[in-house]
Amino acid sequence: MKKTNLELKEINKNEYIAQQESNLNQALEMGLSKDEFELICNKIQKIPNQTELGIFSAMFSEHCSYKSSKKWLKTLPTKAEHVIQGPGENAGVIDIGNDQAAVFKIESHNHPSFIEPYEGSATGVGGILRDVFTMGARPIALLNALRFGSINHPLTKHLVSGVVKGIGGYGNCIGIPTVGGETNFNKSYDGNILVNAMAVGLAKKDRIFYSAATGAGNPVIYVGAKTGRDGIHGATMASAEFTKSSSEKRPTVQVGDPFTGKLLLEACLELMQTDVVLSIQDMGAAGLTSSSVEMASKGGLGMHLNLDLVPTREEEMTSYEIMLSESQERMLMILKPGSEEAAKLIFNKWDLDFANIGKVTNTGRLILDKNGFEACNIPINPLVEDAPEYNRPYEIFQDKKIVKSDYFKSNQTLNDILIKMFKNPNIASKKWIWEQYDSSVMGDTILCNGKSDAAIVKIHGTETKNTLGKGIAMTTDCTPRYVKSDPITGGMQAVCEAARNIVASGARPLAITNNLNFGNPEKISVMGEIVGSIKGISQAALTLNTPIVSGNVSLYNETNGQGILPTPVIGMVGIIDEVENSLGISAENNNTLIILGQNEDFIEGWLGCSLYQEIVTDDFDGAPPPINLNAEKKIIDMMLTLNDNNLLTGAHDISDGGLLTAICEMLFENNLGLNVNLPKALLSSKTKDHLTHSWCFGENQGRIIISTNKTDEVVSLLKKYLIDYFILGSTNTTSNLNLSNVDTISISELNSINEATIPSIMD
Amino acid sequence: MRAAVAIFPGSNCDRDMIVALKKITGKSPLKLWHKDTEAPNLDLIVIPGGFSFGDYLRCGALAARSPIIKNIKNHISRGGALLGVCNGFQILIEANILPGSLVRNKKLLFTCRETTLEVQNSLQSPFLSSFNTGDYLNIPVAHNEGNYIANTELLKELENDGRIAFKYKQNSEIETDYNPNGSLHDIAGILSKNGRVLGMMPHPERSINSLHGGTDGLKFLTKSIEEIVG
Amino acid sequence: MKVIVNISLKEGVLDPEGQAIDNTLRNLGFNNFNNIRTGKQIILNIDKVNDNEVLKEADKMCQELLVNTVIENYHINIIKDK
Amino acid sequence: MKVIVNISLKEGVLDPEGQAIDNTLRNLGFNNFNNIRTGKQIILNIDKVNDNEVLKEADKMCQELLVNTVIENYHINIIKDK
Ligand SMILES: Nc1ncnc2c1ncn2[C@@H]1O[C@H](COP(=O)(O)OP(=O)(O)O)[C@@H](O)[C@H]1O
Ligand SMILES: [Mg+2]
Repeated sequence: MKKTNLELKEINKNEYIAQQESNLNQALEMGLSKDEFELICNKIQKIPNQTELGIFSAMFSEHCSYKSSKKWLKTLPTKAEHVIQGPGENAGVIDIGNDQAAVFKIESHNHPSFIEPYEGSATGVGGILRDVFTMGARPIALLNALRFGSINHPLTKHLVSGVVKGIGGYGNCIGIPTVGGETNFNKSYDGNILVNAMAVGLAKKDRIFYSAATGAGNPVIYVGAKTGRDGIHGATMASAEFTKSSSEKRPTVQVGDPFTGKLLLEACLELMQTDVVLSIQDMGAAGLTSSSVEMASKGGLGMHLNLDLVPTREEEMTSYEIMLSESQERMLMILKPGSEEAAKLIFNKWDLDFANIGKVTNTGRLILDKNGFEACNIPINPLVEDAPEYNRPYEIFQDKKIVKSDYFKSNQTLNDILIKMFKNPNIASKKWIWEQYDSSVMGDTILCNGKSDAAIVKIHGTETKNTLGKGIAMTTDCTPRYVKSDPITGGMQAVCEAARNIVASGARPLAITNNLNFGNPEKISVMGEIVGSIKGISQAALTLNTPIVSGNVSLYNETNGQGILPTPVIGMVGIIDEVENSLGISAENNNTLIILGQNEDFIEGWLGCSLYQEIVTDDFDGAPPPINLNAEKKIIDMMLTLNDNNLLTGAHDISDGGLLTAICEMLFENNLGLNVNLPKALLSSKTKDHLTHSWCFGENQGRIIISTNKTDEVVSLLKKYLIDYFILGSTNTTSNLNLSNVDTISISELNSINEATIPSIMD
Repeated sequence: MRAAVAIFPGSNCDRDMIVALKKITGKSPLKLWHKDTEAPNLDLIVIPGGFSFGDYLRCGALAARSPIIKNIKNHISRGGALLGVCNGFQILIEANILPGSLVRNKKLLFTCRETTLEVQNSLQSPFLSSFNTGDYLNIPVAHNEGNYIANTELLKELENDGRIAFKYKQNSEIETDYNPNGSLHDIAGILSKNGRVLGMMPHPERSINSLHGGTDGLKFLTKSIEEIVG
Repeated sequence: MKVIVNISLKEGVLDPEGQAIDNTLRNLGFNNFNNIRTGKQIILNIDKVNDNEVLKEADKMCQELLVNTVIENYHINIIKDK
Repeated sequence: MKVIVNISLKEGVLDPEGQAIDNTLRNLGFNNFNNIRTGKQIILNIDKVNDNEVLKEADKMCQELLVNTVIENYHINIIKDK
């Protein structure tokens, strides 16, 4: 084989310097720094050629190397008895009993979705699904956490419409129900929307597939769609800030093909029924580069591939293009030698390409041949182990200012505020969005979109005589306002709210996947947001015994120096033993509503950093409501006890918009009314009193409203476990929310507003 | 009961339909692959929902050119019963087994939700003979192209011959979007001339569970199968 | 030879996509237009010796697959290779 | 004046629809073809005095709505009224 690049020892110093300079420029264009370039030259003992540089730049990109966050990700709690696989694989795996495992992960596709909302979000869904089925799991549910700019921003409508169509376009077609998620609007996302997609799958506990390559000499197999010039250097793009000129640099975006995705899913799962797959890895960000490098490096081995054998869609693709293409719907596998023919038959049945493109080696090197030349020959270790890890300076800014309720000189009635709440797209019903998602395909969806705080999907095949079976509960959550004002509290809050959502649906929280979306980590304050929220997430996850098993980091979400609100999205998964016990948010007639985590003495609610503040003053500031982790744990355990005793008919946690907003949401579905039993101190208050407003709209944490028709039994348990509680009253059919003499509110009117807000913007 | 479910690349409600049929008959239906040209004598073939061939070109168009279609046509000429659900309905139309066209939903949005269907039973059809005209069923839809269109003559013919099986039902006078896709005459499903082929957009197999989607789909499928077996 | 098949909805068949584009264009401030219709194009190369054969082959493709003749019209253009 | 906007995917952008049609055509026994790509057409009338203005208006429509210029190319044809 002819060498195409210069080995250090073969050339003299001048030549070396000249060559190095020209390649350094190339390296800088690819997003590497000068230091990184020099490190590479040293480690591989030669000047890298274009293909090799491309491979390094992809592997060293923020997206693949986690260079800014790695130091801190390591501090996340990742272990528990029920964890089978923590971070480091394509997805996390937890034990859910009956020899079954739940496999799940969340991933961002923020930048591509801004450039091309339909394809960007569609390929985001496709990518996260591959992460899950690559591990041998059949995906059973999808969720998505979306953040858009101000609803008045000229691009927002177009982005919402495209992203929602794209998510549905992929999920609906591949036939996996989209059962939950969240959508928020804030001007900080005007130039950087967030599209985080989460997938949950189901596998047999002893049939999990991993990515570490095994056995020198074993065949390396490429399957799926052909490689084209799609999204070359997407991983680097995902790690760069948007500027005015980036519209020109836009590489071709990837186009997803959910149909091929479906074929790939079925073909892979069919092959995995046999015992021939030794390791498997999807081609996600940085395509063939990161898949081959990660497989080899995890196995402590090397790989020798012939790029002429890679199925391509376009003519004359260079080795650089083949290695960096981000064409979708592709996988790399190591098979048992001798099994290739049988495996090929399966892929042919599904009309997919199947190519034996090389071998695993024990050289520890990545060697690539193209057109009879050696296009790349580099050691694998430096690509992974020497990838930079920065200890970036940071400062955790915590706003300590306490905004008291008398700060709000309100001249509005409770009804005025509620109307504003439900006219706000952050609170209003997202039905316009979720109706575009197929939520019932696969026939196992029990609760989804809007019906409950967490979605519940039945575990197929666990039906017995007594029950329809077990269910998996899942939710995504984050309140960026809180994280901005206090990253530590905000991080804790995201975990606690997710856990509350899970228990409010009747399930037990088990584990977390997280998507850390932030601005530019080179800014001390942004780095502080990252570190702070990781600290908060860690503390809460430890207390609740919900370890982090997978995740994703998306940095540089900035446009022209304007960063997004820090948005560490928590995806949480839980389990419910009998789906009959799952809980929705809607109350029935003659139910008693009781708040857990609040008592008669609670009068002044926390309005600092609340949605109320944002609605009344158009901004927010001050400390977010504090989190008491032990209290949260107590409420969560209490919920499980109450539900185990079959005492509940529904539940809803109190979050954005506070108590009154939550009550309305519980009454909407059945168009009910409630005479609210106000605490004595408020009985003679007025509808415009700031104290009343704080009680109604404060966002104090650790609270869940339950509905029950067994009030006495509930109360005696609450007393026994020393839980603060407050009985709100009993639902009736008047469709009026009465707060003694303070105010009367029409639930049906509010619900019409609630339903109309988003369609009136989008249609 | 000898039943089979026909599967195309991109079908995605095949498992759901198999679960439903098994729940009713106690045994798993046969699976037919789109390339199969041979099939045993069957009482019922179901073409399930999904995105056969990715919905590319026109929904159902590519599937309607699969080898199995000949087989399915033989089945109906022998008097076998045939049910096409959602994409299955689209395939039956593209294969010229049922008349008319299914085009993009009026709002141009995929729509997944509950609908109420009003049964129209005037033709002797095994799918409907256990129901009376005016009975209604709550069954969900989930589709992008369920907007049934036909020219005036065809519509008249369908109405006159009692070949409209289901119409989306308006639950209250104020309800304006009870028809999820804008289909003419609120048509949700139609029958062949002899009543033994039914194409419908709503998914009965997603309504077999009291906890989610209700059990009207189960009722419909159970009665249909009882009638088909005779 | 390069063949372009233009497929459009028959006159009288509702074109909801065209309608939606119409509305959006008007919302964007375009007003001097009317009669918007949408169509599809399928472009392919056919290896045949003469135009007539190419046309025949393309027409067969349209009849057998590409066009739903119940609601669609089509028109085939042949572009000569240079 | 009648304006026809032809919209096609940029060179190199995956065209899964074209691919699926390709397969089915082959299964139906068509073999003498290759390079299948799909595109869209939008046809409308624009009321303007001269070609140039019509072209300008149509181009603006393409840029603002009709075309996804990230992945699509377009071409505008003007057909004179008779
Ligand atoms: N915020 C995080 N918390 C925990 N684990 C993380 C986080 N971000 C990434 N990881 C883990 O790092 C690994 C690489 O993730 P990623 O680069 O997103 O994979 P992919 O190649 O599928 O894009 C995965 O195992 C993932 O779970
Ligand atoms: Mg992966």
